[in-house]
Amino acid sequence: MKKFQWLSLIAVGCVLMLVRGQLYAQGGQKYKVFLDMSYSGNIWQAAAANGIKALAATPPYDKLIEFKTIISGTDVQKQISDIQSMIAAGANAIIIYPLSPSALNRVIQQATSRKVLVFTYDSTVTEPSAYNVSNITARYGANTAQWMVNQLGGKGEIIFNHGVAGTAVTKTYDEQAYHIFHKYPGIKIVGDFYGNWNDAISEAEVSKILAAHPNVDGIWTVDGTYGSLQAVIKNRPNRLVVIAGQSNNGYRLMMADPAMQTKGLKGISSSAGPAVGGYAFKVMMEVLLGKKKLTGHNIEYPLPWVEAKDLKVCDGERFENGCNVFPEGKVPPLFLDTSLDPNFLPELTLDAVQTGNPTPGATIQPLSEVKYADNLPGINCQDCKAPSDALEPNLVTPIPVPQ
Amino acid sequence: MDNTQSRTVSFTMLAVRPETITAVLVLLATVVMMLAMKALNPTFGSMGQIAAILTTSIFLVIASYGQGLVILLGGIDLSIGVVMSIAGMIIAGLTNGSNEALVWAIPVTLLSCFAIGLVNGLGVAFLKVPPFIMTLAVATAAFGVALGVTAGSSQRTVAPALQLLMSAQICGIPIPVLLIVCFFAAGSLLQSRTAEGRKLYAIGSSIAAARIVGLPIEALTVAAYGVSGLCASLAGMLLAGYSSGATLDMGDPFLMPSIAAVVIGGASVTGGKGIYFGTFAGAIFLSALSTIITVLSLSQGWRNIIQGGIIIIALILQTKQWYLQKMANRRLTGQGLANRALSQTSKV
Amino acid sequence: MNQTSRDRRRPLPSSLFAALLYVVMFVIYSINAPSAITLLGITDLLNNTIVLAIAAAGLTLVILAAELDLSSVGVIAVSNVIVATVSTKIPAGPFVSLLLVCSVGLLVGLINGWLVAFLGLQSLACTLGTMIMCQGVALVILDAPGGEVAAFIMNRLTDTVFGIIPVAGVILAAVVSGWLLLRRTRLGIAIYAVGTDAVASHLTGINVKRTKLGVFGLAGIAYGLAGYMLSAQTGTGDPRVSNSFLLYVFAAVAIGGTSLGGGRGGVIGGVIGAGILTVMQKLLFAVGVADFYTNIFSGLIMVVAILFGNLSAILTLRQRVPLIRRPNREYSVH
Amino acid sequence: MSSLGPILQATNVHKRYGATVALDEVSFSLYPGEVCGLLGENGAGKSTLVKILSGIVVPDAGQIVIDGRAYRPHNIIEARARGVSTAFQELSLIPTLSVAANLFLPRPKVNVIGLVTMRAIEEETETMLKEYGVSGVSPSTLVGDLSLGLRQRIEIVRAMLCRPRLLLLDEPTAAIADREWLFSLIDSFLAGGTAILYITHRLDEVRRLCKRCVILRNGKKVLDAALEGITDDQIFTNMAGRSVVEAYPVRESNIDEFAPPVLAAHQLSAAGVNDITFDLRRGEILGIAALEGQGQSSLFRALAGLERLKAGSIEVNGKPVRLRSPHTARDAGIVLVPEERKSEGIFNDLSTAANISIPIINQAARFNFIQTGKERQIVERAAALVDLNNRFLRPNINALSGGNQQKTILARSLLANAKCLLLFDPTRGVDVGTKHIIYQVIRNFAREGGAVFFFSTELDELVHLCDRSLVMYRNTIVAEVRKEELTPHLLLSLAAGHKIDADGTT
Repeated sequence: MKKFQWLSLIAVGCVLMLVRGQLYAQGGQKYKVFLDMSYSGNIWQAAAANGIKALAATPPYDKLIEFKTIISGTDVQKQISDIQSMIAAGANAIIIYPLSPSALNRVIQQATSRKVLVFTYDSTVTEPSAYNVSNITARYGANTAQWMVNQLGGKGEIIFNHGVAGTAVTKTYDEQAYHIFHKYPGIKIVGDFYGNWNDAISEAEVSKILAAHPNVDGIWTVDGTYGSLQAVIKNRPNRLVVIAGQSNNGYRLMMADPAMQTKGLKGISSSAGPAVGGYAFKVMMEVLLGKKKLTGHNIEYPLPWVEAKDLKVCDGERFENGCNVFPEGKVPPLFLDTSLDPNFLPELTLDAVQTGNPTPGATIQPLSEVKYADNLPGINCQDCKAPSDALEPNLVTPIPVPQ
Repeated sequence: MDNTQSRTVSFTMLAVRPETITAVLVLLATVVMMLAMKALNPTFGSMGQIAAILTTSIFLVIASYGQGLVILLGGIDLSIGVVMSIAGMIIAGLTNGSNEALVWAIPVTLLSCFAIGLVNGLGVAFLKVPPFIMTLAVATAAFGVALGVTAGSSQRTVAPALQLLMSAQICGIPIPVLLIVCFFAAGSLLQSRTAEGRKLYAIGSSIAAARIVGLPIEALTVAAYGVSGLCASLAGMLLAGYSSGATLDMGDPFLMPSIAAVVIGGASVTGGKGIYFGTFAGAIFLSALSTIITVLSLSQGWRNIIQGGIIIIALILQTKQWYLQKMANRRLTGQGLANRALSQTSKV
Repeated sequence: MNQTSRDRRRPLPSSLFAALLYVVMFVIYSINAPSAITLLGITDLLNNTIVLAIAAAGLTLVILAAELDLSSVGVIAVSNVIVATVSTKIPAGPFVSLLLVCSVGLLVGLINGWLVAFLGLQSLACTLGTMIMCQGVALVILDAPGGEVAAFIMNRLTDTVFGIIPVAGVILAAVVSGWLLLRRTRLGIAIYAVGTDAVASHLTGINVKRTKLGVFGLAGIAYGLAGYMLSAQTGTGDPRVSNSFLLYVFAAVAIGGTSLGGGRGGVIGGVIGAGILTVMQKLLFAVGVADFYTNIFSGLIMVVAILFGNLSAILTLRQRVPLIRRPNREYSVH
Repeated sequence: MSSLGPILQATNVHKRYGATVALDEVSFSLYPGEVCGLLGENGAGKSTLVKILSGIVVPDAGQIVIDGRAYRPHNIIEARARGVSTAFQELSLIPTLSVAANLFLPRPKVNVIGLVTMRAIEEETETMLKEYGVSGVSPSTLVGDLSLGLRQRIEIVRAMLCRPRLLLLDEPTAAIADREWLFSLIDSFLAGGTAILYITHRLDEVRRLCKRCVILRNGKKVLDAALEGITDDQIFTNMAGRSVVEAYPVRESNIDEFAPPVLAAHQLSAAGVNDITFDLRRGEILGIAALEGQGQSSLFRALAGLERLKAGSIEVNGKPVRLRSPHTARDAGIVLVPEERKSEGIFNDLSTAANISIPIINQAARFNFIQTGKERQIVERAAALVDLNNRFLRPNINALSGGNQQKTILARSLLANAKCLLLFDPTRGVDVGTKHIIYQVIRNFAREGGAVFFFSTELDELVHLCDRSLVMYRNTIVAEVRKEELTPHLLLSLAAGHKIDADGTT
């Protein structure tokens, strides 16, 4: 008895799938564009993907392309398999958040050799036939570390919040930051942990370290900045820290808060912004539509760099006339303000990056010239040389080592 | 009539349940570990740090209770991580920064996660899908749904009261610590002192016998998974309050530890054994361990190696303790030696 | 252990039902994606399947002996980084690194086996420990994705022989036939015996401890191989193999009809299970399921697959002698 | 036979577990071609001795000599190499392996490349089974699909296969009803000069087979003598350390003829049984006689609500009931004492007390919280009914002997205010003392108006305890024998399927 129910259930399922399949097959003569995102479910990935989705649905793109999102999770193999499927499905362009700088090279070659346009955002691949759009080359590690050193006057105890162990990004930034910090004998790294770009973990770990090292003066983070700062505020409300990190709205508000500043909070809001996804997508579309010719395959998305003095609260749905942080309660504290980018992505509003819906009335604006990025061997190219000063800051001027 | 009457029988070891011994040993191990750390690094182990360890252990302490109940039935719940995340998303989404909303938001969150648990339970109890697959599948699907609804990250703020709850103190004691104490008391009472708890042990011990005795196997199975869902959602809400924001991946780091805590606490994955005190000890042990790992300034690789090593050592100590306990049981009576000798040879 | 018998009242091998399901899924897939039945399509599919399949094959052995093993992910990570660091540096790299990963896998397996069989630890917990340690080792060897895998491994193993048979297919065939042999050896029979009833096995004179040790060892080797094949796929080293992979290895075994309580099932089932999970991705993509719907359907398909496998049991339980059911296994994680 | 040297000579064999002395300086010898009975209550050390001889347990002290050479095996293989093989009480067969595979474990024949050739060993099995008179078993069936009795036969055959010098049979007839099969095998074996150590609880078997018997008590050898010249009473006294007469309790049946039957089945059919009709009245003890695998266990499971009915109906107190689950059966007052004590009877991880109180635990709880005191009262009252010493209530049940475990299960059944007990071979593998108690429990239960449905592999029990006995053959009831006509011989011949003229059968 039961078995028949099951069989019928399965049968029904199959039929449904077949039907769906047919529908899909009659896609029409648009460009097939795929977004292959990595493990969804964290704020950064969600915001980036939403930005891309919104742009894909914004005129004129909505008429030009047939857009599909695939979630490959954390499993490189699945990503490879998915990209193969996309090629098989006749993709014209694929925009990827790559899970590994080199594991995808083979399948990307398969794609590009079939004239499929392949772009990556934020993370990069070493495959030269793909285009990397990222600010991994913008020396986040060196610049923020140097900035902190300057704020600390070259001495103090700091906590070092790594990203995710075993990723290229973390390795690159760590190298740079360590390079700077070690220049200054006054700087002591009293605790370091892998916060996995996660605010909950960061908060937990920081409060544990604080308990052992009550006099910490600074925290260096890549992400999980808000959590790290929360830990300090909870454990040491009256003595805050110099901190470098992400662009969470709550974090920016605290940076701007005079009361906090008087308690010693000095913050820099930088790191990789989800807007890089949307930017990469627009570049890809312009190339796809023949509006742009690219001479290099590594494009740099400018590193966000916002200090307390630059902060200006917005009253609207978007970042206009220089405002760059939303008032409290409008967005959750963990919201990443760098999901929006008034210069490159005027099409996007708050709603767009939160829901992935296009902004009513908006149309795609053309991009200015792209900035090509440095080479970083093993990150965005294989047999290449990094610039000699790859570990040095290029946004802040170092203070002399105190005697 | 019993030929063993003549024998001297020692009850001393039986006064305490063997699981209790395990739990105590695990707690001891935790203390030893901390002291050793303190010896290496004097700044370690301040009151504040211990408070911090306890505070951050609350999520595991609560989540692993449900896991413990399920494992008691010889099952396993792989949906805990996802459910925690979902709970966080829901509570954030519903309260959206207002404390008033908590009044109804909390029940709603608990209910919806309870529902996920029920689905697990129904699949296991009635469709006879192995718990491993059922819970994995439900987790995958539920994650998908949540993703669809929330687009990955909650766009709302968690109610301030919830955040306060996780940060405030009452006369110097962090509220989470108090919560842990209450939860522990309630949890162990429910598991070890109630009739239904007793039935769970019976079912976990032998389903065949339980069926013949006429215990409500299916109902209790479903209930156990439901409770597991409840615990996960509670932990998830607290986690959201703690990190003042919710993401769909914030629960993942707690899945494996929740299982490890139960097993380190002396439960058997085949069911029928284990008390919450053990699981509790296991949870504390693990979060203390993670702190120690943090304090050691090492590359993540070495941290993992040490962490894994310590877990294994803890387990070895535990089995040694089981061995002691076996001897005690033997001392009780010479009877059943045969199956004992056998079970030993086969177990080891 | 159907192969020891040609008896009619025996439940059909549930791997058979899994195979049936696989065929159904593949047909739907190929209807929607014509490229599926091209050589390239098949090669790709097999290449995607093989890592999971080999890992599942290893795990199946352990589960047949009524134990659990989480270390697969760790071993795969270690052997992946080993291949990525060694295979190009030394003469005959591909072969040396193959030996290396197999022996590393064997070593880890033996450690697991020793902990479980001789120290009596619960396999679930202590293999969790070894898994974490292995992941650590992988990170120590390679602290970020990188290194390179010998071109020979990358190209040969993912290619076809004589341009007709995918190498991955050949390797899978090798694994399966290896199992068909093992199944007929004394060890093979002992595995089933131990998995079914360790006490009775001991009474019959089977060396339970050594059997378990052997099982974990073999499983370790399989994981090592899986890591080797993964390197062939990715052509690089990556110390992070996600835990989601681990759960899928278990799912593959269960979907293949191997009872997680031990004693029933077989490696072939595990391989098919892996196939189902892999073709599932392709299928969902091909029929246009995208975005978060993929997760929802994956969950659904997993359950359906299990129920489908259960058919064999349901169909045959009726006429089986009721006393022989082993009910206390019904809910066990094993 | 003493003219020949002994095959086995054990001197001062000593084994202790923790503080418990399992075997205390036991010495004895076995001679070629003799069957020596090994008697003793559970826990007397019989099993330990068997395990030492078969190489599972290594003794702490003492030496054993076989054929003049020291004998100290560390596993079954070594033991077998010295010509010692064992048929274990807790059968050592693997349910998921075929009969053939089981017969040749642990080292089935392999071909040149180390592969086990199934077909070959199955053919060999075929002939073996014929040779040993085991019929109706295909070599390729899974042992799990066989009835308990058949499994026990396979176990015995396997022990005999390797033509041992010394054969250990531990409770070989526990599940076998027609014992002549075994006895004839043994006789044929003795011709070959093998020595057999025969462990049993059944005195008649000892009398039938053995010239000599060794009796253990509390790990000590208390008697080692030729059987003629020893009275049963002496034997029991030696076993129990006190005088027990294995007298069945005399009882005048007090069947309530007027009340509607407590349990009645009409043309009941389910998996493994068909067309069963009977009724069972208050105060009645209704026996079931059957050889193994005649459907009796299916019948019991059906009555206990464990099997779905295909046809027919069940009435309780005259009202038709649908027994969907054991739960509903219990509510109707029907309680099963199951066949497989280990897997279906006891809760391994629970204390004895918890094992007893589990079905009615809610009565001992207020607001669902168990009140220890109340539970203890209930449990101790029940324990008293089956004369289970309170000492055993606290420890884990698997520390108890089979006998005490069986008492526990009975106590549990009585607690669940049963109107009708389904007893499936309750005295299997249970020592004399316990048997005696179980008989009393049954009698008392019936006297107080309960009804008992009682299957036993020991026909004597049926003859002495029952008011009537049904006989099952080929999954259905073939005869009903009234108390006056009950004799073991009649029951056996009916159970074996012989049509009996007029007398007794209806």
